[in-house]
Amino acid sequence: MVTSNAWIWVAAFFTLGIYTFPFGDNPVFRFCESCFVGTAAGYMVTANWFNYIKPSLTKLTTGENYLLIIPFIVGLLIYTRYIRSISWLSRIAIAFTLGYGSGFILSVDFKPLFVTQVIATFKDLTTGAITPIDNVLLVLGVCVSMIYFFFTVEHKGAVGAAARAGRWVMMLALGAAFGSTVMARVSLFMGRVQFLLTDWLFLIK
Amino acid sequence: MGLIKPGLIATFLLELAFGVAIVVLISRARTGRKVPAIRKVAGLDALDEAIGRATEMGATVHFSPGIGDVSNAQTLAAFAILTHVAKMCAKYDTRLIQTNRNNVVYSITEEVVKQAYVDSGKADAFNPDDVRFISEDQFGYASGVCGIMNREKVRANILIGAFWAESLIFAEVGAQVGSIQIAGTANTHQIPFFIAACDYALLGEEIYAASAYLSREPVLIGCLIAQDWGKMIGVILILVGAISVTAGSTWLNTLLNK
Amino acid sequence: MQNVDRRIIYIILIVAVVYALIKPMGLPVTINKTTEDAYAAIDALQPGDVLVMGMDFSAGGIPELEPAGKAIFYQCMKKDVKIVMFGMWVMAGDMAERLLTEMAPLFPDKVYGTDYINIGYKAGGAVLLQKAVDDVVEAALNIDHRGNTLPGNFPIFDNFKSLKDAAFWVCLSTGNPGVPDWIKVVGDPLGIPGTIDVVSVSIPENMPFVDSGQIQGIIQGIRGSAEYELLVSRPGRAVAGMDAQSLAHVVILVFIALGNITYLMTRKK
Amino acid sequence: MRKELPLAITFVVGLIVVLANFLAPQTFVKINNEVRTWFQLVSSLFCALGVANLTRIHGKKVSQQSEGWIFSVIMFIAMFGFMITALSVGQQSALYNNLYNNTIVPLNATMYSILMFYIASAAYRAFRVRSMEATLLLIAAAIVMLGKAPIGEVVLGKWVATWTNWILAVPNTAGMRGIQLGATLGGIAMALRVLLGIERAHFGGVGGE
Repeated sequence: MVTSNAWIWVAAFFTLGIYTFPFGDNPVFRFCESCFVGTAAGYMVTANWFNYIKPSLTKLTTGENYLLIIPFIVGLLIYTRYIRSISWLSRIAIAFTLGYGSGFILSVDFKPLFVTQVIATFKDLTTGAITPIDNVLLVLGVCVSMIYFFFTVEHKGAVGAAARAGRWVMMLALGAAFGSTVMARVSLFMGRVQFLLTDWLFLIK
Repeated sequence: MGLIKPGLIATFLLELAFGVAIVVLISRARTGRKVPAIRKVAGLDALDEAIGRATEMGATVHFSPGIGDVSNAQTLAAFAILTHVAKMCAKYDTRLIQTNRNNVVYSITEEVVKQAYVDSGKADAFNPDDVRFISEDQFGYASGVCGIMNREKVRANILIGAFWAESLIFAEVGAQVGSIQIAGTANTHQIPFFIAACDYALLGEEIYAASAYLSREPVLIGCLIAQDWGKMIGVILILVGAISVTAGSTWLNTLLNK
Repeated sequence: MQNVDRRIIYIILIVAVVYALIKPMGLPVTINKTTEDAYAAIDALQPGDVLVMGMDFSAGGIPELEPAGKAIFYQCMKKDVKIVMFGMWVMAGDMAERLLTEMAPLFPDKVYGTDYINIGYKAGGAVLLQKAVDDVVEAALNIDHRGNTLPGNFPIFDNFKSLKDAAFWVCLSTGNPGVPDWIKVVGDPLGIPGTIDVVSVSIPENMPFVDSGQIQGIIQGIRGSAEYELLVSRPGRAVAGMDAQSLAHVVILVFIALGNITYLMTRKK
Repeated sequence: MRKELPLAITFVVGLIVVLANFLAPQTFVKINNEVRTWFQLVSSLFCALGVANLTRIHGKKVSQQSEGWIFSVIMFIAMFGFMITALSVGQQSALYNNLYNNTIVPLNATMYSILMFYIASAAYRAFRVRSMEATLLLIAAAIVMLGKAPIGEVVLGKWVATWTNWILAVPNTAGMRGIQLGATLGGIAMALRVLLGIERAHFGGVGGE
């Protein structure tokens, strides 16, 4: 029993085609790779068109917001990069997005990602979540990890010892990250196998 | 202080102080006044070694700046390292393939590599077809790079910048084709894979230090010193805050939340 | 054994996963406190409250995130909590539509635009969130994923003008933009509680936010999804996959152990 | 003009955002709201750059019939095929949904899922008790793997889950927070450099002057 839905066969072909790659490069993979690059580029355009550009264009042409003409011009300037004589104009589009992007980072990153994280490390050193020394370990762990990243101080003596301890703490953290990622990657594969077995081959329900 | 939103006053002042420190330190570094030396990051020598080996084998060097855009600090650090790599490749007449995921980044790397060849007196050796845009889609890019590593005899694989899940795909495929690999990213969740699968891994901020070290650019050096100061203040705040809380006082929490 | 051909590892892994999916063993799944916290926070919502679901993932995140997304949808509909879905990722609208296609028919009395709505993807990353904090309909450019004009005649917008009117937020995330943006723009400044459902790879980096209380628990990847399915008493694809997970983990651990044993033995020689 | 205008635009736009977010008086909030809408539109207008670049690169390959040009032709068929179909039938049609769900979804998800193979072979190759650091990496990874998969608790008992939670809550939180605090400063420093025009690498050419 297999599905008679041609679309599912297409999806199954692409799935199996990509899976040939870990066993060696081959023309089937290369075919899938080309289809992937092509459809992804096409999707980028259509998704933006339907969800953003078209509705904005409507607002502009119906006169709801005439000011939108400015971002339309600025955004389209990016394409001047293909015309050598005026390619510098594309910098205006980049400058605008970068200005907004960097202003945004300066406005919203510092409090939650630095100040709040520092405050969250103000722990009562006499207790802990699981063992009684957890808070001491956490506070010292954060400090030594940061000390490892001192680049203008030589890693000698006390700083050197702290930096080495920092590397150990980070290795534990990175090991934990590796270990918990295994589950993520197996899930991805399972998702595809579940598709093949359920939707294509009807082997499981 | 009615001028600043309540709850953001301490944040604003700390950030402002950090900003002023950056500007002052950069201008000091620019005018050639004495600034602290930057310690060398392990793995930088390996860059020369890897390119050297690819040269001996008559093979190709691959460089990826990750998949971040130009507003990502890591991408800009990658540009500085790419300059160094491209100059080395130009010097030894080694083929360099540079791949990109972001369109704006692509237009810049093209200029960076070209300029490096010009600066090395090898303008003729620059091949524009070897600086490549692959795909805007994360995994579309990954599949394209996998293909290149298999088909173009890549034996030195340099991955520095902002990487996400594609990190391990590149690093593992690189290892399978027998490349020497040097990789670095500040994206914490991807560092373990570079450590596991590459010969040398730069941890987190080490990529900024590496770019400052290699380029000797006053802007990068001044910034790095300011960041060091910021971290020192962070460590001091944490220690003072933790001791206060243990003693039963939350004055620093209140102050920083003002 | 120091250098087994990698393709042998691949084949054994494939066999293990496929076998466990076809013939599950039914190993028990215990429920983590962080998942319970997330469940309890959503369970405390009142009928009529609005929960905002950030669909910030792409197709690759489906196996890990979708089961929990479905379970949360199920929990909310049972409790008469309304759901507004949108996202900063290009695939957001399509991901939400996938979820609705399967879940909506289970609740024939719940109506699109009254009890739930799919606003879809809008560009701008974190900026989109900031706009939605001021005015959701404007941030949506007056159009939903299905092409309807907003607010139109949809009653869901009667008491939900901006993200400030949300009672809770959930970010389903595979990466960036994602969790930090929700915390920076919605959670912290507005003081609206929220939780996150993240792919396993993002768990460690998000633990500091759980520790600091910036999020209410965390649904940890597919394991968290499986636990959430059990909490709403509706085991689905995530629970079904846990055995395959177990076998795959064992295979990898066995290879790591073999590698180390042979390494130590050759070193002794 | 070619240099100053972009730098001035970056500075003014960035400053508006910063002032709107930090200042208590609401003067800049309204301007910021408008600029925000523009930002979204400008960035979504960049979407066709991919198509333009691919057309340029692969067009050259096809016209020169260089190695693998036939795959470039396939790329073109896929790209324009998807675009034309989607734009003509709209996002709500069954055809669009089928096309999307059975091409992009499986390709994206499958390429992503290849990582299961790579994470296994990387773990096998790299996790050896070579040094103190490598051993710590291995121990943390092994415990977390056992703690995550249900079989760990079944075979080894409750302690695996407890220690997994401990590793995630204590050393992991410490290490990740340490890296993150530094990285945030790096990001802020970068943003400031861009805003003030000290950093110009994004306009081509590395570094400052």
